[in-house]
Amino acid sequence: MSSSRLVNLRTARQVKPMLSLDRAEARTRVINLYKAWYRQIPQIAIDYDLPKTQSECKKKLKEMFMKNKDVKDIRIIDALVIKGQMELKETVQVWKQKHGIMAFWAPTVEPKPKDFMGKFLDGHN
Amino acid sequence: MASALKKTTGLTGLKVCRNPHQILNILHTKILRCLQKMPQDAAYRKYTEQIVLERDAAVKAEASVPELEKRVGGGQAEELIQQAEHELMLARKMLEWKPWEPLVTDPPKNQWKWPIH
Amino acid sequence: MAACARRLAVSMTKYTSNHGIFRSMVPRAAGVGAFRTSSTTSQTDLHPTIRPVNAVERTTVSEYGQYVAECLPKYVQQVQVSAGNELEILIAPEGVIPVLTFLRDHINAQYTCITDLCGMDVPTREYRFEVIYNLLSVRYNTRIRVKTYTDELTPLDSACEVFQGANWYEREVWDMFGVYFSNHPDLRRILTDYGFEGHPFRKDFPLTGYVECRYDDEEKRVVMEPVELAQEFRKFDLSAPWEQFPQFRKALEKAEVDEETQPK
Amino acid sequence: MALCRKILSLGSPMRQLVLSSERCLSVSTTHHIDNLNKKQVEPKGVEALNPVEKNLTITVEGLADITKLTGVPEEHIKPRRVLIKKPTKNAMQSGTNNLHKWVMTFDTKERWENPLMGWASTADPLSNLEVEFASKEDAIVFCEKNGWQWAVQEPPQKPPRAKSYADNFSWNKRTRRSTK
Repeated sequence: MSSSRLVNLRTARQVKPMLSLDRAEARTRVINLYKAWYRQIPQIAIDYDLPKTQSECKKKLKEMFMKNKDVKDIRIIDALVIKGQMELKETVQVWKQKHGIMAFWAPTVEPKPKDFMGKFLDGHN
Repeated sequence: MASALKKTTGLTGLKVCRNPHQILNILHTKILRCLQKMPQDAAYRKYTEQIVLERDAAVKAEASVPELEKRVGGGQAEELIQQAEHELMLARKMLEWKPWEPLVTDPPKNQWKWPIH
Repeated sequence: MAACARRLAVSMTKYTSNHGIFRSMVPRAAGVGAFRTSSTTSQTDLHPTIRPVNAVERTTVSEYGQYVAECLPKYVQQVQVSAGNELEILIAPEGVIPVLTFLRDHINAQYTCITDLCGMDVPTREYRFEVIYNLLSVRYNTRIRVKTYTDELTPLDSACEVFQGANWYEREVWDMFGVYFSNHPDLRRILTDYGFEGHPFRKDFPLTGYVECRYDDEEKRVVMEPVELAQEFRKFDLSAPWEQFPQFRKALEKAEVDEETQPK
Repeated sequence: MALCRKILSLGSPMRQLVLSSERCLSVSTTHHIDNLNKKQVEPKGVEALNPVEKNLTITVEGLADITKLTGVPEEHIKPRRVLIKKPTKNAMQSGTNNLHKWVMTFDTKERWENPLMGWASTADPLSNLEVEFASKEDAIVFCEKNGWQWAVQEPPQKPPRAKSYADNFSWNKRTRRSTK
């Protein structure tokens, strides 16, 4: 019964859009958001007194966007844009604090060792 | 007499109305005119017409405001005006929404089932 | 008193009695008193802990539900009475604005106050979130509950244009469940911290969350790290093996007023 | 860029002043894209179009993969495996009303002994998570869209055991006990 549900969910279907009606529009939104973030970077760096250079910030920005480069569904792109927009507003209005911005870099989080020897020395598997 | 002496409705933001009969009459006519555009068998039209006609009859029959308020039983005359205004706005929106049409979406299976199993 | 209650009951059987159905329900203190006395005398003390069902109120409420369903057959999917006397209107997601506007503006409804708006997550359903609107009619001293459904990606119309008070409630639902409300004037987080990711009231969100904060001496600021529990939570199976409310289940089955919205 | 560098080099009161004017500017730039409902394709000059109001629909294909939206960190999506099963019955004479559902649990991850107190520590927030479903298919759909690998464990099917009181006295059924 519901395995047909899975099949139904895989086939093409009509849904309510979140914001954009086609991929081109969704793409425009993404690019606009990227530009808005990009323009704000100098200001953010001053506001939060970030110990990062602007090129590092820009690199991080690009990285954050490229994380989602494989998203195809228009609605998911829109949802991500909405969340990114909200985050931008929080950042620009200085509602966030410094640690909220620095969390993007997470300097204190040590990457988990991947090879056998590293894991062995780390004491965890 | 009583209405002439009325200083306040006792409700914030609601001013005393000097000629409620006249205003109510206009509003009721407008509502009825709006309802005319709906299909005959629409339940919303039927019920609203009934309510409005009743109120309209009360407005025509009772010359004094307290009597009118007592007969309609929907609060003070000013509140009756407010209600009629809201109803008018609603009726106009209803023309756009056409809620008398058949159900727009059926719920998915088990959508309203509770508990889930 | 009892006679008064009976007379009220009779007048309630018609939708459009003199002043609309809800007029007869709670207009005077005497009427309310009559309800109470009749219900307590009719109830024997066999099950003192079970809340007595007020039959008169119940019929009134379900009839009013039918009235709403009749007026808005396009949007109302189902009408049910829960917990004895609480009216619930289950609507299609397209009908949020029309139904709420109808309930606010119609003379026989006048639910002018939104007491609450909340969400509910049931992951097993196709549309996993329920959004629930609780309304209060000050004029008739009655309450009504409107429910609709959505999922993570389907936007729901914001009720802000109908009820200003829905603004923060919708932000809360957005924040806690991740339901997106389109046309909301100011949709942003309200309870979680800035930079927080995820929606904590979802059933698949862990109790601990995914990150923890601490002050780092070297960085001289707060840092966020993946959560690490010095002592893992114990796993309790809190589900009761016995059926708790068989009465409730039976009542629900009986109470469901399946609305035939159109003659087929 | 140049402006910023200049600001940084200024003395502190001056910097405050410039910053405050800059603040207005920056907010207005966000405001520019604040209204998401506006259609953002510039050249056509299309006026604001609200798809939700116009009841428009779009076509999507494939299962919506919401992993990017849920806020679940990556280390808890790809490598995690989910077991979908029915709860086990309590071996005592308990009721069975809690067995009609399917639950989803995550695979066990590493635990270690806390060096100070000897507690069982873990870095897995999902170890205690259980989500209930009405059917296993629903659970599968849920896992699919959340990007978790899943496995279903069917409840064991025990053949019904024929029981008869008379068998206790049968001469060929091996039910007689001689050790009384």
